[in-house]
Formats: sequence, C-alpha cells, structure tokens
Amino acid sequence: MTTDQTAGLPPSENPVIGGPAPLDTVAAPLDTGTAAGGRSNLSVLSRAVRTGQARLGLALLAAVGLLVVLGPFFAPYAPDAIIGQPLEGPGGKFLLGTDILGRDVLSRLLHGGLNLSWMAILAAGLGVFLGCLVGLTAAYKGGAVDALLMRAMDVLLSFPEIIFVLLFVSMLGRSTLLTAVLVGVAFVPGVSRVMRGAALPVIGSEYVLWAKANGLPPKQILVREVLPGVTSPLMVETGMRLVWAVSAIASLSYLGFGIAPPAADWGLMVGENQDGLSIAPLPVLAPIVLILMMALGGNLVAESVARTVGRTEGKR
Amino acid sequence: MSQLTTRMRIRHRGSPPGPKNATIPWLVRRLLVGVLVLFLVSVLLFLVTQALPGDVARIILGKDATAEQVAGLRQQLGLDQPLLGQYWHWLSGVLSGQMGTSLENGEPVGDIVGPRMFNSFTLGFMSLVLILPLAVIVGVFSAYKRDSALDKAFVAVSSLFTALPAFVVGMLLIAFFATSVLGVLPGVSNIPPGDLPWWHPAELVLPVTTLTLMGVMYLGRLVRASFIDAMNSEYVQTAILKGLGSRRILFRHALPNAVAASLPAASLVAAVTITGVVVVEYVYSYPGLGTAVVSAVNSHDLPVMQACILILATAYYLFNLLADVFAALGRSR
Amino acid sequence: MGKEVEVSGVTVTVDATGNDIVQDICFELGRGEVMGVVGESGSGKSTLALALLGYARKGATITGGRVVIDGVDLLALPEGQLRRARGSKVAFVPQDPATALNPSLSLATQLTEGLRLPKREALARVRGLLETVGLPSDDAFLKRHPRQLSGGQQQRVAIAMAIAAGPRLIVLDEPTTGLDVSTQARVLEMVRDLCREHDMAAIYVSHDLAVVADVADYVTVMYGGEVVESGTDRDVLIRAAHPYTRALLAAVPSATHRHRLVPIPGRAPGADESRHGCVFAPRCDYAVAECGTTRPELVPGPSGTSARCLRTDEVARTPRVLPRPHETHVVAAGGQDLFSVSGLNAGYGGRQIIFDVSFGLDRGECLALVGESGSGKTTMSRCLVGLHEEQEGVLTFEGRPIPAPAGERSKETRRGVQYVFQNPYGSLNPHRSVESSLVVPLQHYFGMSAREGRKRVREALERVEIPSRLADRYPAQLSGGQRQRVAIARALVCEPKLLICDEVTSALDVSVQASVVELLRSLLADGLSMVFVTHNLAVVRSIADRVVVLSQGRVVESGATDAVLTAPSHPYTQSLIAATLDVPEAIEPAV
Amino acid sequence: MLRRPPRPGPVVVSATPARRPSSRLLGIATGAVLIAAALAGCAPPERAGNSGGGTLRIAAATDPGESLNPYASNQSPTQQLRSALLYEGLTRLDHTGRREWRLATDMTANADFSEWTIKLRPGVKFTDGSDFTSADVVASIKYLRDPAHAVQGLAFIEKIDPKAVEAVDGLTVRVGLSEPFAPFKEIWANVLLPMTKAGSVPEKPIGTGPFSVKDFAAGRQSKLERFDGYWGDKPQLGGVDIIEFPSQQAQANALLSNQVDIASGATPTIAKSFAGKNGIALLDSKGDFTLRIGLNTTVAPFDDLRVRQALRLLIDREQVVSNAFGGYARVANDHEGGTPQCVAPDIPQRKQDIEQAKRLLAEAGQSDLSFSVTTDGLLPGMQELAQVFSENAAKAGVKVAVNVVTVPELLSKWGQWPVFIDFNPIPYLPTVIGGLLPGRVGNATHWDNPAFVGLADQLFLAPEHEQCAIMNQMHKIEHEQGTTITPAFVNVLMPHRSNVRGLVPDVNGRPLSFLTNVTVES
Repeated sequence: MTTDQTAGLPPSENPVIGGPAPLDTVAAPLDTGTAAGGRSNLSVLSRAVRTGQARLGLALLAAVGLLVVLGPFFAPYAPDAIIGQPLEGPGGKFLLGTDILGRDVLSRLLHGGLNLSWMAILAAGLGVFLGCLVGLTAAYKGGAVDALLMRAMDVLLSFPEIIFVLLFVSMLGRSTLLTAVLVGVAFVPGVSRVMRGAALPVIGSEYVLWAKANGLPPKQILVREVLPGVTSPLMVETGMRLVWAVSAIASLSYLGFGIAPPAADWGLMVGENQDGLSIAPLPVLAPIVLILMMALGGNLVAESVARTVGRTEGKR
Repeated sequence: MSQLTTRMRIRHRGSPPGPKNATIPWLVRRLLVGVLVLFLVSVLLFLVTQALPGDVARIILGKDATAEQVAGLRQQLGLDQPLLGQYWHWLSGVLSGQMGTSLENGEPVGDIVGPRMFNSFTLGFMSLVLILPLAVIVGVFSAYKRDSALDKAFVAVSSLFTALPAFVVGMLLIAFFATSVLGVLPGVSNIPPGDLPWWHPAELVLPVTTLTLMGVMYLGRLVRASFIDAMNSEYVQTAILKGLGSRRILFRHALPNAVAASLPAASLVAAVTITGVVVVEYVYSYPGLGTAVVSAVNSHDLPVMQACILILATAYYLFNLLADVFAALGRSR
Repeated sequence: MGKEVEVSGVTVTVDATGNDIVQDICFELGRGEVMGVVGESGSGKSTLALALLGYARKGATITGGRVVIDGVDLLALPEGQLRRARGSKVAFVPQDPATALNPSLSLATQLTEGLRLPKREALARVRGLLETVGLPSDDAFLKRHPRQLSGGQQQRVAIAMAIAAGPRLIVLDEPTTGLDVSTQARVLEMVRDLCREHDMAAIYVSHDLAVVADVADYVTVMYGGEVVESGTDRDVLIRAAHPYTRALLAAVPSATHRHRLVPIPGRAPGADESRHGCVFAPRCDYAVAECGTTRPELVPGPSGTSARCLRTDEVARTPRVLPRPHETHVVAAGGQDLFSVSGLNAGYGGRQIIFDVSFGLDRGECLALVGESGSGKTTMSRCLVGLHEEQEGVLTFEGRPIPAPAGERSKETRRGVQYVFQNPYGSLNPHRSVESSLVVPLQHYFGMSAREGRKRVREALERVEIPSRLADRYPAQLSGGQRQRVAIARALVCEPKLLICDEVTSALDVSVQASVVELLRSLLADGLSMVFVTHNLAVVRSIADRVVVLSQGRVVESGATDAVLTAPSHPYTQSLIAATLDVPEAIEPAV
Repeated sequence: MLRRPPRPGPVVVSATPARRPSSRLLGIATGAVLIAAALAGCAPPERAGNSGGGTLRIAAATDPGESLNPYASNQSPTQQLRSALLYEGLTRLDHTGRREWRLATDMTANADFSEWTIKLRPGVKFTDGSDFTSADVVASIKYLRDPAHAVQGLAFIEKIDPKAVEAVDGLTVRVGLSEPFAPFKEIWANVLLPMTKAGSVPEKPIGTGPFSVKDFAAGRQSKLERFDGYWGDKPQLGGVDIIEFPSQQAQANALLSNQVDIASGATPTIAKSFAGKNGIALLDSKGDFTLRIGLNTTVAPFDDLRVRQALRLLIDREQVVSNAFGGYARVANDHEGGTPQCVAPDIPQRKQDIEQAKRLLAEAGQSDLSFSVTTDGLLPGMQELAQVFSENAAKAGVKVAVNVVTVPELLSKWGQWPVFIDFNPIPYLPTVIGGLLPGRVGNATHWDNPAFVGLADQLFLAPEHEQCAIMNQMHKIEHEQGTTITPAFVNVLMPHRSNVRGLVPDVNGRPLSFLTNVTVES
C-alpha cells in the first residue's frame, strides 16, 4: 500500500514559487501606483472572500463542515450497525444504499468526516506551526543556524512524504493521532522553506533592521515585526496544507493506515467498498465527492487568498 | 588586511553571490552540501529502519527457532555489532553497489531493485516527457486566452485535480477506460520480469496518463501564471513599443522567460512525479520501486526497503536540488 | 507646414473609473529639438510618454487626441500599421533598462529584431549604433545578455535599440534616474548629440528639473495629468508663470549655493480623483474661489510661456521670492567629538568594501557622506549604527569606544544613535499604525505603556509636522514624505544625540524632499547632530556643515561643505561636481 | 495447512551473501539506461510459441518471499498453487476430497502400525528425464524430517523415525515410526509433502508433476510449461503463467481487461460484481474451508470456558454468511469440517443467543468485557468477519475493537495475540495433528484438552473403519469446549473468463490443482 500524499500537488517545497498556489499577478495598471487603503491582513482576507471563487470555496467548506458537525445527529442508523444485506441499492429504507457489510451508507457518510477533519486540521496546523518556527528562525538567525536548519530540512524533505509516513507508521504502530502528527511533520520542511523565503525580505526590510539596531529582543522582533509581514503567505500555506492533509489522510485511511475498520471514515469507505464499485458505485463515490468538496473548497479559498495577496502586495 | 579577512564571517544565504563568475563555486559548494545531505539521509534511513519493531533474526527464523539459532543468525547478519559498525558495513556496501540480500527470498537486492528502478524511472521519465511540453502548451494557451471560457475551464479543472488524491484519479481512470465503461485499456500494468516497459505500450498508457494529468494540471497553472507575468513585464512592453509582431513577442520574448521562471517548479514536479510513481504503481500494480517498497515495508524486508527508499530519496533530493539551483540562477538574473 | 511632431488633445482614461490620467495634452516639436517633460510622481508623465507611441498600459485606454509624426497620426492608424510605425517613426527608451531589456535574449537579437533588415545588414547597422552610443561593437559584446552589463551600458543599449530603425521621434522616460551623476551626464550629452546628428526630435520625461534644464530646448511641466506650463527651457525655468512651476523651482536645492528650500504644501492629486477647476488650486498660494470651479485653458502668458492658470498675470507680476540664503550652521562650541570613526574597514561576503575610513563629528554638526553608487556609503552608514557584520575599526560615541555590533552596544548608545532609512516604503512596519510604530521605542527604552507613550508620540508627530489625526493610519495610507517624517519621528522619540540619515530624500519628489530637508535643518537647529549620507550634492550643499567624499570605499576628500564643493581639490570630487547639473541660477524678475 | 510463522530456507542463503555475487546496483542502473537508449524503439524479442494447447494465465497474490522449494516454511497460497502443478506427493485428495494414489500405489502397515511399507508407481519420470525411484522418496522424507530445515510440513510426519527410513528395492520404501500411527496414508496428500529428486532440494528442486518451470521470478510471475514425459494424464494446456498481483482488486481488473484468464483470489463482493458480466464465469468451490476467531487460552479471561462459550453465542452466523461472505459460505458449528468419508456429526446448530451469552459472561464476572481482535486481512472476509463479530458482540455490551496489522507483525507475535483471526483449508486429520493438539505451532490458542488429546491418541492407533466415530467425538469436544469461534465454512471463489473450460470445483479449495482437462479457447 501506498499513499498518495502527493495528491497531485507537490506537497513539497516551493523555493521560488513563493507559495504553493499558482498566483496570477496583475501589474498595477497605472504609473501612479499609490494605492491607498490599509494593508492589514484582514483586508486581504475580506477582499479575497469577495471573489466568486472564494465564495464557492467557502460554500463548499461550509456545506462539508455542517455535514461533519451536524451529520451525526441526523444519521438514521448507527454508523457501524449491520442492518441490511450487503450492497443494497439506494432508495427505500436506505437512502444511499448499504455498503459491503450491509451498513447504511448515509449514516456512515454523516459520521465519517469528523476524524478526517480533526486529523487534517491537526496535521496542517502542526506542519505550519513547526515549519513557521523553523523557517523564521533560520531566516532571522542566518549564517550557520540557517544553514544547519535548512540542511536538516533537506534531509527530511528527501523522504517522499508517503514513504516517510509509511516508515514511521510501521515503526510506531498505527493510530489516528500518530498518522496526523506524521503527516504534519512531513509538511514541516516544505512549509519552512516557503516561510523562510517569505521572511527573508521582511527580515532584510528596514523596519526590522531598525528594530535590530535598537536592540529589540529577537523574540519580539520575530513575533511582532516579522510574523505580521508573512501572514499572507502563511494563510496561503495553511490553506494549501489543509487541502493536502485532507488528501493525504484520506489516502492513508484508504490504504488502511488511518482509522481502524468498524469506525466510519470517508477514506476508509472508499477502500472498503471499491470492490463493489461496478455494481454499487454510491458507497465509493459519495465519500469521494465529500473528500473532494472539502479539498476543493480549501483549495479555492487558498488560491483566491493567494491571488489577492499577489495582486495587492505585488508579490509573486 | 589578512587580519580583516579572517575576522570577516562568510555569510551563506543560499543564493549565488554574484551574477557571473561566482556561480560555479556556489554550485560546487551546493553540490558538496548535497552530498552531505544525502549522507545524513542515509543515516536517518538506517536508524529508522533499524528501529522497526521486531528482531530481524527472530522474524526470519520464526518462533520455533532456539536462542542459539537466533544468536547465530544475528552474528551472521552482523546484528550483534555496534550500530555504528552496522551502519558502516551497510553504507560501504551501498557505495560499492553491494546492497546485501533480501531477507524474504535471499536474492541479491540489486537483482530485485535494479529492474524495478528501471521500470519506475521509465514510467516517471515518460510522464515527464509528456508533462513538460503539455504544461507549457496548456499554460501558455490558457494565459493567452485569459479569462476566456477555455481558460476558466482549465483553471477549474486544475483546481479539481489539485484537490483530488491520486488513488481516486487512478481508480476512476481504471473504471472508465479498463474495467467498467470502455474496456479498451488494460486495467493493471503488469510488466513481466525481463521485459522492458515499452514492450507493453498499452499497459503504460493509464499510469503515464495519471501522472501526466496530475503534473500538467499543476505545472500548467504555474506556467500560466508566469506567462501572464511575462506578458505584463516591462521587456514585453519594450518589445511592443519596438513594433514587434505579436507572434515574436509571444514566442521569443515572453515564452522563454515564462519557461525559465517555471523551471524550478518543473524540477519539483519532476521530483514529485518520480516519487509519485509510488502511488500510481500501487494503483496499477506496476512492478516498480513503489510496489517494491510497499511490499518490503509489509514484509519487513529491511535491505530491500533501505535500497528502494534510498534511491527514491536520492532522486527526490536531486530534483529538489535542481529546483533550488534553477531558482537561484533565476534570482541571480 | 506644421512641425515634425504635433501632439494635440491626447487623453488617457482609466477603464474602471472613467477618470482621465492624462488629459488634453498638446504641444509641438521640430526636428532635432528636445522637449523636456517635467512632473512629480503621479503627474501622468509616463502615461503620456507611452501614449505618444499609441500605447496604454493594461487597464487604461487612449480615448482621444492626435499624435502626428512626420505627417502621420499614430493614434488613427490601424493595429498593423501602428506596429510598423513604432520603432521606425517613434521609439521609446524605458526608465529601467534592467527590467525593460529581455533577460533571456542576447544584445544582438534585441538590437536587430526590430529592424526589418537582412541579418547581415542589421548587424552592421547595430555595430555602427553601438559605436555611436559609446559601446563596444565586437561579437563578444553582442553575444552578451543584459544582466552582464552595467546600468549605464544597459541604458545605452536601450537607446541604441530605440534609434536603430531611425525614428523621427524618440521618447525617453526617465532614462537616467537610476544612474550616477557622471553616467547621467554622459547619457544626456549623447542624447543631445544623437538628436542633432540624426535630426530627430526627442521627448525627455523626467522628474528632475536640473536634468531637463540641461538637455531640453523646450520644457513642459505636468501636474495632475495636465500640462500646466510649456515653453522654451529658459522661459519656463527662469520666467515661470504658473504657480506650480514656481513652487517647484523654489523647492529644488542648488549644488552651487545654499538656500532655504520651500516645500509645496498638500499632496498631489491621485489619478482616481475626479476634479473640478484648476487641478493645482488646493495647493496654490494664488488660488481664489474661481480657481476651484473654472478649469483654466493653456494660454500664452505674459512671460513667454503658455500656462494653464487663471491668474497668470498676477503670478507673473509677483517677483519670484528668492529663498533667503542660509548661513552656514554654527557648530556648537566645545569642539568635543560626539562621534568618531577611525580606521574603519568593512566587507561583504569576504570582499572588502570600506578601506580605512576615519572621520569625526561634533555636537550639533551635520556631516555629509557623499558618494556614488558602489562607493560604500550605505555599508558605511550601517557600520555606524552597528548593523553590518563584517567590520573592523574603532568607533567612539561621546568619547568612549563602542562595540561594532548593535547587539553589543549599551542601551544608551543605541538610543543615542538613531538611523533613518532610505526607503520610506520599507522603513515602517506596514502592519503597525503610526502610533504603534512610535510606541515601540518608547516601551523599549523608557518602559512606557502605550497609554503613557501617547503624549510623547503626539509631540514627536507634531515636531515632524504630521497632524495627530494621522496617528491611527497605517503606512500604506500615508504619502512617501509623510512616511519619512514618521520614520524621523520614530527616531526622535528615542531622544537621540546623533541621527544617521541614509539617502532619506532620494526616493522623494522634489517638493517633498524640500520639506524633509527643512525638517532636518530645524532638527539641527535644535542641537541634534547628523550624519547625512547621500549622492546628491545639491542636498549636501543645502544642509551639511562638513563633507566627506567617498570613492570606492576610500575617503578622497573632506572638509567644510562650501570649501569642498566650491573648490574641490581631488580629481574625483572635481569630476563629480562638474557632472552635477543645476537649474539655471539667474533668476530674472518678471516683466 | 495451518498458519505457521517460521520463515525458511532463504535464511541460509541470505546469511551468506558471498555465495551469490550480488549485482552492482549502480552498474545495473547505468547499464540499463544505456541499453534502454540503445533499444528504444526496438521491438520485444520474438516469444517462443507454446507447444500447443494454449496457456492458462492465473492471477495470484504477490508473494515476494516465495521460492521453488516446496518444503519452505511459511508458504503462501501462491507458492502452494505452483507447487501443486510442479510436484506430486505419494497420494492426493481428488476434487471430491477422496484419497487417490499418485506416486505410491499402496501402503501397508505392520500389525501395530509402527512400520509402513510404501509401494511406488513404476515408470514415473522427473521433469529432468530421470527415473523416480525409492531413493528419491527416502531422500525427500529424510529432508523433510530434518528439524534443521524447519519445513512447514514437519508436524505431520514427526512420528517418522528418520533412521528407519530405507529403500527396500527400487520401488519399495520401508518407513519405521517412533510411535504407532494408523492414519499414515492420510497425511501424504498434503501439498507440503511432495517427493522431489534426491539432492535437488533446496537449490533446484525437481519434481514429477505435469508441468515444469520455464521461468521464475519471485514475487513477479512464474511461467510453467507442460512436461511431456508426465506419467499420468497429460494436461491439454501447453503452459501455465502464474502472474502475481498485489491486491484482489488488481486481480479482478486484470481479469476484466483480459490480462489473465482466472483470478485465484476474489472477495465475495468482487465475485458478486462479476455476476452477469459477459465472458466471466465463477468457479465456486464449496468445501470445509474455515475462517475462525481464535481465543488464546493463556490470556485471561479466555481461559474461562464460560467466556469462550459466551462469545460463541454472540456471533450471528447467518449474518456472517450473508454479510461478511456475501452468501458464499455456509454456517458452521464451532468445529472443523469432516471429510467426504466421514461427515461431521449431527450436533445441534449453535445460534446467536445474546441473553445466554450475557448470563455466561455475568457468571464469569466479565459483563463489561472489552478486547481487540487482530487480523492481517490476508484472506477475503477476514476483516469483514472481525467487523461483524464486533457489531454482534456490542449487543451484549462486549466491546470488540478491530486491530489490523501487517502479515509479519501477525506472525512475529504468533501465539501471543489474545484474539485473532486464522484460517484452515485442510482436512480434519492434519488439522488435528498440526493445529488442535497442544504444543503445535498451528495451535495458537494453546488449547490443551485432555479428553481431546486422549481421543487423538486413540485415533492414531485405530484401524480405518473406527476412525470416523472417534473424529465425531472430537468434533463434539471442539463444539463444547473448543477455543475457536468457527462461524462459517467459506467457499473459495475464482472468477474466470468463460472461454476457460474444464475447471472443476474442489472441496479442499484448490481447484487449480486439477488442470488436466482445462483448455483455453481462443
């Protein structure tokens, strides 16, 4: 088994691209160039949210989010109750039919997003937090510390993420928490490189030099001066990592490295029911659609934030 | 003066210092660091695989074996030596091409891994050969027809693929082309041992398509963005003001720069494609490094596992390094 | 028979808002004549330059007017013919050749591709052109890529590229802005020669009055997207009839004599503001009620220029107020060195940049460090404030030696030596409000809470003439000059003894520069000492007491400002001063 | 064969790398790339045509650890599938489960069953053309009996005294036993006990089967060709390709896209999804193949019979059959299957009885029992069985978690798992010997029931006509006191292309051992 944490996009690093999402940049059309108006991050977010793409993304995320949170209350059956014949068609007693063990697909769908959600959030959060820590420290300290940290990241980066997770899961045993943490750790090198790249110009900028020249404590400089300067790439990175985490964790569950079987989980459902794909597509396709909605929603939001950032800050 | 130079700290920020002659030493230094990184990769890999649960000798011999038998085997395998010695033995083996023998069936690891590496790299290479030009064509066309229905469709589809796990893509492609709907292509891509992959073109179609789709959707987006950037650049404005024809502006002025700007990303896509074969191989049962590493992890075959992962990690790292180099060269311009 | 170039009614409109960035531009130009277009940032001069080639940037459209060159109206041509006209009839020299030349094509390709000639002929022609602009013409040079050239060489290549197809008009958009004075002087001379030799008209767009004065036969002054005054260079620069032109002239420092600079109050209009009446009225000393409602026409005025002003007569009658010559600042008695540098060496990446530099500074004195780019002056200033890592030498502050790195200096030293940066856009944290930026040092040095600091912040802002209502703004909401003042205020709240100003005015428009220079001058009067790092001799003349001239990391000359600038002894200083341009000094009273 | 962990022969090889010069990986890589460049565009070499009769392409599960050695321990179904075509034993069980003579034509015992004389079939040739003689049988038995070889079939023949095995003449072998053993004839049908040419094992084993090895790549595929010197009915097929796939899904896909002719493993769901598909038929072998849940008696509370019986009462056998096995199974009654000659006794069918189970658990003080059942999911239905059991047990408040582990992990702690899923495909007698008596590797529940052991001892001494009655009593003890929950007898499902003719279902679940009349129509 194998995983695909790649999920299509290099989860890896983008030394140059600045952020993982493709950015479209539009040059400021006028030579006046003095765009007034605040530059606070909230405004980036709110501007991003105003694009149709982001609205679609948010709508998708909201729909999936509601399903995940409220779903269990509306599920007609217990998620692991065997209440019918295997692979019954949709309709009648079972709105979406039954799975290969004769469990209600709808109920499993409604229960099956919670684990994926918290695992993805934990993984992305951990990856972004640690990556940010490493990236900013490397960028700020420079010199030997920078070289050391970044080469250490290179070492980690050299393990394709899926293999990294497989290796450690087989070393430490399977558990949802471990899988989420491992996916998060696998994100660290990528995030740290992006964050270091984003932080370097900020750290070289004159207001940070001013703070250094006045002997402000490094921690304060990093947290109060540098961090606000990299929130935009940070937001983009968080969004994209969330998407990849969803993909990766769903893939791991599909391969049996995530949640233990009787529990309902979207990735696991795909794996369990794929044998019956040709006669009962719903138990496979329905969770795929939900995973896709979740990932696509996150992706759309992250992309439009990235684009708004590109447009307003002229970064590419 | 000499006193000064000794006191001056060399600051290495990871980018070439000067535009011209300094690039070569920088490159050499970067490669040396690369060797160091690969060395550390091998250390980490060795430690992690050694830490896998279970006594290898016990796993081989089974529970019926006596303590003496286990001890004897441990000695034969060198497991009784200190970790450092074991590592050195392994590393010197790897460097001289002797990667030991499989714990599973006693075959030399080279015999198992060699052909599979060739299969994997063939798959990755063929995909790359398709990805690179296709991504450029799609990206440029989409950027050129910016905001047209086609462009929007491409952007939407690429977002979709970005969010789609590879196993889903593979599964759906199999269902559509091989098993359920059309039935025109083989659903598994078994390359018989001893055969070269391209003797079985039909078997290669779906795995190559999967990798290519994912790669083109990602890289095409980046090419599109850099092409839009290039078209908005000052030098394109200069070219327009020089009165050049739009074809020349497009192909001689914007395209090379857009492609150059996408090179680092392309290297990363290459890295991901080479290692992405792991997933795709599993989905299509293609006999490559990916299936080998999964099976070795499942059966605890340390030498095979170590060899496969080392190869994949090296390839991955080299492409990442290439991306760094391209990025740095780009910056130095 | 009209002139070679006739421009009338050119208007460029922003697609999104329908506002005009450039409105109703008219002028004429004969063969071999050079027209200087002067304006501050936001005046629409670059947009106009592009419009003269029938081109508007994305998001804007040329909505009216004629650009007739050699009898052909470019703006009326269909796409294909317009393309052919570009290059052959009218050519463009961009502001920043580093970005305007294609990084991935060789010089040969870029120079020949617009020529529509067989390769061999094209190459021969290009070699000739390169020699004309003073560049090598061998194959090795032609094979180079733009990044392998220096800034001056790139600009010459851009000029050669523009004149390659023998255009009748060449439009130069700030072509010397990024260049050193000596390079600039050579480029200007070349432009003049080329126009004369090729009998070609040129439009030279610049923010720098001195440059325009040097190169142009005619001067057009733009403000807020309109031509406010136009005429021969002497008429405009000496007998200006428009209040804006006059104000601009009063704000320009002179390299030859010291005078007080007069800033223009207020802020230039943005392109997206719709306007009524005279566009300069809100900032104009002469404005009357009518100016706010009636849009003046560009009409010939009494002093020989055409001016867009309702009150030309009154303006022309008023003698131009000569700014009061400013006495050399009297150094406070005592003579004790406040700050000194001796035997300073510094390098970067192992390469030495600063060689054995020594100088000292008295209390209340303003010392100017002058040098061209690459002279090491920025490294120098960073060494002083402790931000440079590879340095060696002895620094003293108030008579005591201080360590080189900022981190090792005492809090008192750090507080006493404050630094103001070149780039007003980078010196303030964009994510902090003005007040928050100023509170940071107060908390750091005086342990004040945000509340306690507020009063001090208001005082400091008042001192730099920033209205306290702006305290809640973010840097992006401020103009460049305002930001630089806030940066100065941030230094002031530390109650420093020494202010190190690194090219603080180089990114600012003249009128804004004037206000910052005057602010600094008043700070000097308060007893603050200052190291003023700059490449601009005129600014040096107007503010510095003493000058240290740096060349390639070495001090080549130092001494009292007037002595050094008036009678330089070192050849380098001499050449620097010779290359420095000045607005004509003779100010004749109006009729 | 019962599942046993020991891993085999390759050890010796792997421990002495010097014997086989390991190829140089880098050399291969660069060489391969160069060759590839040279060959790019070249067509594959002409394949030698088959000797006629067509080739049957069988999809099997990947086994990277496989070898040609039929005596290796820890053999996978794939290796056994191939061994059955390459090697023969003295006897075999036909597809109805009846014993038939193969390399032996008769076996006779002395009065107390302590010495057996085996008559061998004349005219049998090994695939290398040499004659099969008594010396080969003696060598094979001695090899099998040597503990150093750790062969998987050792348990079945451990009563043989290796020193007392001798060739009487070219076609007669006398086998002396350390203890009397009556059902001697029954054990030789096991696929783990074939006869090979003396001295050929383990390096290059030579057998007498209807096929010989043409090409073998461990973990990838093996090509077999018809052995024209075969003594018995020659197969009509010219050859057999066994192609290995990492999952049953892949096997099914390969079958659907006509890359193989038959899938040797299919989940019930796959089988069901093929129903009604054009060109695909299902070979459904009903037999006594059991999947069972083992309860380790060395771990509390499974040492308590009440707890074991309670758990046996909890499982809903009908649901296991219909939902875990998609109907391709029949209900079992907590004992192993019988044989065609000796059908299982008529014990009342145990049914789900939650109340009774609760009572028993309460008596044992285990009302809120909670444990996890471990499975490696090796065979279709294992995970599903675990999940159905977990669901059923929940009805009595017993919490059962499903713990899915890798195959090596399951084997590395073999005998230590408290509750695990196991399978048994072989007839009753070898099952008793290998998996139900104490101390056997296959007995991972460590069941030690004196009454059962006593009956087994009787069985080993009883003449043939008394054996059935004893076995029936043993079944009853299993049912009443055993340590496994045996809910169902599972069918072995092999979907195949319908142009494959002549396949027969096999009660022992290995229908691919019977290829004599199989043809592949083009």
